[in-house]
Order: sequence, then C-alpha cells, then structure tokens
Amino acid sequence: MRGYGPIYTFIEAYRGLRANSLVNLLATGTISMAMLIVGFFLVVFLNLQAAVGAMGERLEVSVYLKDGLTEQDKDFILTRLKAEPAVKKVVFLPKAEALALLKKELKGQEPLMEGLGENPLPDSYEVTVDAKYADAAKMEALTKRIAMFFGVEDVSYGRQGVAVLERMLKLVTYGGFALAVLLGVTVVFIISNSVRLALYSRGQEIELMQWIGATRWFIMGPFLVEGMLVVVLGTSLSVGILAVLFHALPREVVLFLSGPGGLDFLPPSVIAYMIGGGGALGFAGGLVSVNKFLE
Amino acid sequence: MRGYGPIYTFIEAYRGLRANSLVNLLATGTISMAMLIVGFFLVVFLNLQAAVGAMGERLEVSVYLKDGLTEQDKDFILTRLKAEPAVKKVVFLPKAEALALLKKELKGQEPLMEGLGENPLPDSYEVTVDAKYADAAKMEALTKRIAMFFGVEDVSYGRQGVAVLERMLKLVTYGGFALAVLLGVTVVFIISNSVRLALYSRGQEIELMQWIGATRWFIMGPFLVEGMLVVVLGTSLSVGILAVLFHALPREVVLFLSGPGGLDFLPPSVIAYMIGGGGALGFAGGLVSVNKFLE
Amino acid sequence: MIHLYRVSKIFEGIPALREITVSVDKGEFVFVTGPSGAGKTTLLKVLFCAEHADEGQIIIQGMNTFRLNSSSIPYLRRNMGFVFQDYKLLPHKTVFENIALALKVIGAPHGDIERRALLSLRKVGMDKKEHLTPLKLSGGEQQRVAIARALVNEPQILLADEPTGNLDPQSGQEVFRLFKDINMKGTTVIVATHDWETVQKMQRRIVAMERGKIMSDTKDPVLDKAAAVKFKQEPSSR
Amino acid sequence: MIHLYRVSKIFEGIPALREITVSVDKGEFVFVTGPSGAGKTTLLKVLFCAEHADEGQIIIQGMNTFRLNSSSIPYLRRNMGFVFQDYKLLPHKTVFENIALALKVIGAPHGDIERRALLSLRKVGMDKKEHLTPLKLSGGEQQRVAIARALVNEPQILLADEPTGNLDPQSGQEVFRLFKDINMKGTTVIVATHDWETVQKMQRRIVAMERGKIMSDTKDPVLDKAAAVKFKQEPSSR
Ligand SMILES: Nc1ncnc2c1ncn2[C@@H]1O[C@H](COP(=O)(O)OP(=O)(O)OP(=O)(O)O)[C@@H](O)[C@H]1O
Ligand SMILES: Nc1ncnc2c1ncn2[C@@H]1O[C@H](COP(=O)(O)OP(=O)(O)OP(=O)(O)O)[C@@H](O)[C@H]1O
Ligand SMILES: [Mg+2]
Ligand SMILES: [Mg+2]
Repeated sequence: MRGYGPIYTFIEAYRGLRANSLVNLLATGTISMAMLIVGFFLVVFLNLQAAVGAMGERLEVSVYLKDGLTEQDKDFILTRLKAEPAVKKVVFLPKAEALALLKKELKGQEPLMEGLGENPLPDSYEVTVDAKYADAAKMEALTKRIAMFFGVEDVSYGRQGVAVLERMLKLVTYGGFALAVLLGVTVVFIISNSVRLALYSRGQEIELMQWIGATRWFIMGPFLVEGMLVVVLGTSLSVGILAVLFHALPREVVLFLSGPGGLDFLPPSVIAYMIGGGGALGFAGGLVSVNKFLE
Repeated sequence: MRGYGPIYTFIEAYRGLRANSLVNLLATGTISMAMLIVGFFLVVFLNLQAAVGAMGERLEVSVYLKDGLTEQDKDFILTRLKAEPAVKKVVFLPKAEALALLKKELKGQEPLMEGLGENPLPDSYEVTVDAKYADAAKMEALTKRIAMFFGVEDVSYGRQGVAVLERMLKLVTYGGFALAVLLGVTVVFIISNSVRLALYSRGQEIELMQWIGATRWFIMGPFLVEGMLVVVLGTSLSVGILAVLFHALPREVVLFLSGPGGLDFLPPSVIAYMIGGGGALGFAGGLVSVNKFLE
Repeated sequence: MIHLYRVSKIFEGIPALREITVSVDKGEFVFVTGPSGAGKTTLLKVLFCAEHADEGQIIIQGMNTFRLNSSSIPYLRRNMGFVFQDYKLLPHKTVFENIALALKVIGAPHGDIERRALLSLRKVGMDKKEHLTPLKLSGGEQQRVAIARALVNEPQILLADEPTGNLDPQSGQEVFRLFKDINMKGTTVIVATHDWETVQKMQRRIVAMERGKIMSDTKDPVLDKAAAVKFKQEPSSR
Repeated sequence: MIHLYRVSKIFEGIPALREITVSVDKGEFVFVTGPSGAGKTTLLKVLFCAEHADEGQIIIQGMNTFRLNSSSIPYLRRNMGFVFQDYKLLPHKTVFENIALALKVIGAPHGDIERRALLSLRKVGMDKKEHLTPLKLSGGEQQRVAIARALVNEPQILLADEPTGNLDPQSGQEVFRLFKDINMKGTTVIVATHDWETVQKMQRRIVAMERGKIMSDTKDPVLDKAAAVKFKQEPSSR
C-alpha cells in the first residue's frame, strides 16, 4: 500500500458515507438518540452530584449555649469546637439575631410571635461540618461529644437531613454507575449493529475486494473509519441537541430543578470524553463486526 | 389477487422481517429507543399532571378568628364561608390543636416552645379551595372578601404556592404539547427512514416485481405491513423496558419523585394509544416511502 | 401485433436506438442480432415498457404505450414473458418460489401454482433443483430458471435477451426447441442472440442491428439486399 | 505450476467435483468444457481459493492451498486474474474505478494506475466508456470490462469463466486473440467455455467435464481415447 494507505482509507470512508447515506443517516440518528439519553443522564447526574456536594457543605450543627456564660467561657467552647477535626467553620449567633431569623421564617404566622414576652432563644454556635463526616454514626458521636462540653445546653442538627444525604450519595454513586454500564452496552450494541448494517449493504463490494487480492486491513480500514465518523457525528449532534434543549428550558423548570449551585450544562471535558469514547467504541464495534463478516 | 391477498401480504411481511432481520433489528431498536423517550416523558408528564391536580386540591386558606367569639358568631362565619362558591371544604381548628401541630412542625427547635407561657395561637377555619380557583387574582379577591367578615382577625394562604402552581400548570400544558409534537415528528422521521431503508435493501425485489406484472398494491402491501409490525414491535418493546425500569426504580427515587398520589406507571389506555398510534404512523410513513420509491 | 415507428432512445446524449421502424405480426418468430452494444437489449426493454422511448410511436396489441398510464403497465406486462440477460432471479427465494411469484403476481388461482411452476421447471430440466436458491446454481442453471419463469404464464409475447449465452450447445438447442413449440401454439417470440449457428439453422426472420440502427431484416427485401454483403461476411469473420 | 490430485467438492450432499486429478504446466492454454452444471465454475473457484475443496491436494505455484493460512490468500490471488461468469463489477463505481481498484488493492504505484487501467480497457475496446457505471453498459460491454480487470495486473495465471457468453462472434474472437497474446508472454490461461467452435479452432488442450468428472483430456491419451466417441457426437448434436 506504499504511501497512499491513510489517504485512501479516508477517501474511501468519505465515499462510503455518501454512497450509503441512508444507512448512515439512520445509524447517526440512532446513535445521537442513544447519546442524547446518555447526555441527559450525565447532566442530571453531574448536577445531582454537585447538589449533594453543596448539601454536604451546608451540614450544620447548632450548639445552644446556657444563659449567663462569660466571654471567656464562650471563647473556650469556640476553641474546643475548632479543635474537632470534623468541624470546618464556626459562627457565633447571638440570641437577638436568632429571633430575627425565626421571625423571618415564621412569616404569615405572626400571631405566634405576639405571645412571646422576652426573647426565649439562647445564644448558639452554628457549626459547619466537613462533608466527609456526612454519616449518621459519625454525626451522632460528634454531637454527643459536643453536648458534654461545659456551658453547652443542647446540640441539634437535622438528623433526617443527614440520613437523606447519605442515601442520596449512595444512590447517585451506585445508580450512576449502573446507568453508565447499561448505556455503554446499549451504545456498543447500536454501533456494532450499524457498522454491520453498513457492511451488510456492501457485502458485494467486500467480497469482490477479497477476490482481487485485497488484504484484510485494506478492506477493513475504510469501514472502521466510517463507523468512527458516524459515531463522532452522532455524538456531536446529540450534544448539540442537548445544548439547544438545555438553553430552551423554561426558567421555571430551571428554578425547579436547580440545586444551590444553579443548573449547569456538561463541562467541555465531559463532552470531549463522550465524543472520544464514542469514537473509540465505534472503532471497536466496527472491528468486531468486520472481523465476523470476513470469516 | 383473487382471495389470497391478505394472507399473501402477511406471509410476505413476515418473510421480509426474517430475511432483513438486521435492518429490521436496527429499525426496531431505533423505534423502541424513540418510544422509550416518548414513554419516559409520558410517565413524567402524567405524574406531574396528577401532582398538580392534587396540589390544586390541597389549596388551603387559614381563616384566623378573633379571641372571645361566641359559638353563634363562629357558626355564622362558617355559614358564610360555605356560601362562597370557591370553597370546597371547611374544617374548624381549635387553638389547642393548632399549637400541637406547630410543636410537631418545630421539632428540634424546642427551646422556642419553652418560652411560650400561654397558647398564643388563635382558633381558625381551615378552608379548602376548589382547584378551579387556583389563580392568583381570584385567590386575592376571595381572601380580601373573607377578611372583611365579622369576627375574622386575619386570613393567610400560600401566596407563593398558588403562583408556582399556576406556572406549573401552564408549563405542564404547553411544555407537554411542545414535547409531544417534537417527539411525534421524530418518530415519523425514524419510521419513514426505516421503511425506506428496508425498501432500499430490497430494491432488486421491488424492481423485479414490477417487471413481472405486479400491481402497486401487491408490491406495497407487505412493506406497509412490515413497517407497521416493526413499529408495533418496537413500541411494545419500549413499554416493556420502561415497565422493567419503572419497577426497578430504587425506593428512594420513587419517594423523592412521587407526588401525593404516589408514582404511577402508564395506564393501559395510554399504552394502547402508543402502540396503535405508532402502528398508524408506521403505516403512513411506509406509504410515503414506498410511493416515492415506486416513482 | 407489435409496431414500432421511428423509435429513438438516447442515453445521456448517446443514442442507443435510432429511428427504429419495425413490425412484428402475431405468431412470428424473430431473431435480433448484432454486435455488443448494438441496442438489442434496449429494443426489447422499450417493447417491455422497462425503458421509455424518447421519440416515435410504439403500438403493442393495439395499445399505444405512450398513452398508457403507469397503473396499466402491469396489465400489459402480464401478457409478456421476458428472459433477462442477467436473469434477475431473486437471490433469497428458492427456484420454485421465484417461478411461483410470477404466477402469484398475476393472480393465478392458488391451487394451480405448484403444478404450473413445476411443469415449467421440468421443461427446462430444472425441476430437481427447485429447492435451491439461485446463488447455489451454475450460470447455465440460473439461465434456465429465468427461461422457465418467462414461460410459466404462457405469455402472448415472449421477449428473450441472450437466453443461451451461458448454456452448452445441447441445452441451448433444447431451449430453442422450447421456443419453437411455444411459437407454434401462437406466441410471438422475439429473441436477441449472438448464437449465429442456431439463428441460421432455424430459418426464421432475422433483424440485424448495429449502433442503434436496423442494418438488415430478412422480411424487408430492401434492407435485406443492402445487408447481403454483411451476411456473407459474418460466417467467415467468426 | 498447478497440480490437482483427487480433488472433490460436495455441496449439500451433491458432489460438484469428483476426484479431479489434473496438472497444468506453466504457460499452458487449457479449455474446460462440459454441459451446464458439469462443475467448470467450481473447478476454477477451487483453484482461486474461492471455494474450499473437501478432499484432495491442490498445489499452485509450489504452495499447497490447504496449508495456506487465510492471511496469505490475498497474496496468492495477486498472481491470478479471474473473469467471473457473472462479471462481479461494482455497480456504484465507474468502469475506470472498477479497474483502478484492482490495481490499488495490490499496491501498484500511484502514478501507474491511470495509464495501466486505460491501456487494459483499450485492449477490450472499452476505453471510451470509462466514465459510465456498469449498470449503463450492455451485457457484452460489462463482460469486456470484467476481462480488462482480470488482465490489468498482468497475472501469471488467468482463469476465465465463460468470458464470451454475452459477446458477438467478432468480439469473442478478439477476446480469444487477447488471451492468446497474454499466453504467449508466459501467462498460464484456463478458460471454461461453451464456445465449441473457438475451442476446436484454437487447437489447444481441452479438458471436458461432465457431472463433476473429467471425461476427456486431449493431453492425457488414455482419457482422450475413452472420450473419442463423445467428441465425434458433439458437433452433430449441436
Ligand atoms: N442506462 C443506460 N445509460 C447509459 N447508456 C446506456 C444505458 N443502457 C444502455 N446504454 C448504452 O446503450 C448501448 C446499447 O446497449 P444495449 O444493452 O441495448 O446493447 P446490446 O445490443 O444488448 O449489447 P450486448 O449484446 O452486449 O448485450 C450501449 O452502448 C450502452 O452503453
Ligand atoms: N454454493 C453451492 N451450493 C450448492 N450447490 C452448488 C453450489 N455451487 C454450485 N453448486 C452445484 O454444483 C454444480 C456445478 O456447478 P458449476 O457452477 O461448477 O457448473 P458449471 O459447469 O459452471 O455450469 P455452467 O456452464 O452452467 O456455468 C451445479 O449443479 C450446482 O447446482
Ligand atoms: Mg444486451
Ligand atoms: Mg459456470
């Protein structure tokens, strides 16, 4: 094949794409459809992951202080809290501010507030816990420990929240993995099917090539490149459609769906992985099909 | 075609399916993929609609009563409330029960409760409004009217809730319609493409049939039936996959997603419509393709 | 029965038929000869309405083919049998199914199909291979199946394009004997062939073509005289 | 050069070749004849490694084809030209591209391709139609393109299956003249044909087959005598 191997391969692949435009259109459509699903779940997955991460960051414990502590007592508690490895941030919340916050929260139930004579709320330290400790057992241990500190009246945190967070993290991790495997298998199946279809519709050509002395690689090359191009095209198309759909999403839906970090589209690196991975799968799928066909 | 028309047509369609198994496999796969998306959105849409409906049914207005009203006063208010056409249901909530409810809601913030001497909450009527009145303007008018009643201290309802509900209803209606059109067009495109592909791969056969004196309908029949079968098969497959996925959904997700009515699968009537409609689309798509091909 | 008047067919600027005028009576047996690319296949295809003539008039069984709408072409074809130069057998159907299809298509009674198909296959000696697909047949066997298909409907007009090109002399002779029989029963037969020997031995009308024109016609004395020289040359040039 | 020893090929229980033993020397010119379905095509395909023989030994250019692994078959084929009975031209490529592909496939230098392809087409008189696709050619024209493709690589062995079935006598003669020329230059030529006239006129070795067996071989005195009767019959039965 002295010298014109790759050029020949690409020219033939391009001709193949044009000559079997209908087959390839259908294959590209199928693949972009599959990739659309992949992309859709990737968007959901990545956003969910970000949301879970953000939720972890907001993991807060309220440490209510007894009344009448001296500044020294309070500083001592602060120091001990900061010494805990699980603690990321500590903020002091005076009782007056706490009441203001509560009033805001209870908007529309003002009658309740009217009955309060003096501010019944205690001072508190609002502690932010590291996401690594988002685990029911660890949180329980931490709060028990803090509750023993001198001057601490009570410790409270969203027990339910932590449990939900924990399950969500598991769900996102395992569910995402299962989905990835399922969709990967589907994509490989579709691609190898499409390539086989393209081969099938050109069986005559392949047979003839074998009969005039063409080597295996000479025959296979264009088909593999063609399969790869179809996948890359289909994937790019799906990313494009997804981007259009994403930006056409009504504002209500975005607000409804978005986590604290807003709703993000696929980052470029993920898109690159999708296209690159798809191309590799297309090549591999093509290889399997062609080899079977040439037997 | 004296007598063996339909039998011949179905036998030939079945043979066609088997002979072009690869083409048909890809077509069936593509269609079931498309129908999977259609079905997925149908599930989401129908559940969302049910949820919105349920939310409408829970549209509640709290009518707080002044302290020290006589039973007669209260009865009079009740009668007037019931006379409002928008009102569906009225329940009396004594102040003691209201406090119990509040305590439950404020679980974890007990220190607040401790400061309360006497029950500061008023008695109230909890009014359920008909879903037809889930409209910001109408709600505003209604609450203004009720606030003027003798003995009523204040009226409150989830202003935000109503606005969200209104937008959601719009979104579900318009968005659902747009999606349906988009997916319908996609399905028609895929089907007519698949049929054309099947025709294309059997161009030789069709040409020959024309040359031995076959009429248009004799040639077209099996292809149309074949196209229809492919679509019906693909759709049934997609419903099956969807059902399996639906029942394999982790409990967490179901809880996370479900509205007050629980998460429901597609009702049989919708499945029947999907399959029937798909079959009709397949037939129509086939008709267009075959006619073009026979020119 | 068949009348062509100044019929021309042009493919991408190159004429394949140039003002062909020829008439064939009912029950005639006509050979069409001429070198490769002379236009024999094109002539037969035009008669079969498989190619549309660009100019001239074609009248078959009293019908002007230019005036036919496309939905009546199938019915015209049901009176004709065509042996294609490249057979055109369906590769995924068996020999029997290939023949049976030709009967089904014209709506032959269900019960008759098997009997008639096998009878036709027997005539060309292919009844023993009825269950094979054409890909498993030798060239000559495929050709005989194509002939059986053209004959199965007992057409009023038989058009055969090089029907013995892949047959050994003996099989070829049998095929011509078959054509003679069907001709005796009243079928008009038009055969395009290179088989000079048979053509001369059969003593039938010969239309010789070259570059899209009729060079000689043994039924037309004027043309025939003009081509006398050519005829004499033919055997020696072989 | 080519040795077959007790080669058999069975298709679904029916033998197409039965214990064929034959040798062809380098530079020989051999005709293979026999009735339709005798096994001529199968014999050529076995030589070409397009069909796998079920029994026996096949040695081509010193290589035992049973011992070849599949990746070296392409290289064996590069020394052979094959004219297929059904042409096997690619319908979506032009005549020129069909020929050029045969050169590309074996890695001919880029600059040579056009010149060699056109030269080969000119030899069969098809250079003027190089831009057409095979579907637009007449039967005989397609056959000549198939011949041009088999010759373009100047193969050491030429296998031609019924190469003149769709050609008029004159074109057919030119093709045989071409084969004679290439044979003179040292190429071994094996032709399966029904064209008795040419076969007898050419005065070359004749291998006659029937029902998968070699019935006579003009180079093998024993077989030849046994078949003498048959030969005498042949012309009269035509
Ligand atoms: N579809 C087409 N497009 C372009 N040219 C065509 C087409 N069909 C036929 N031709 C040209 O018309 C001419 C006559 O073709 P035709 O097939 O009628 O010849 P023929 O007499 O049957 O030859 P043969 O004996 O080789 O079969 C040829 O030169 C061929 O190239
Ligand atoms: N793939 C196959 N499967 C089954 N039978 C086959 C196959 N190929 C050939 N045959 C049978 O083998 C026999 C010999 O076929 P072959 O093609 O060699 O004959 P041939 O001598 O070339 O005949 P022709 O002159 O008609 O071309 C035939 O009877 C044919 O039906
Ligand atoms: Mg012809
Ligand atoms: Mg043969």
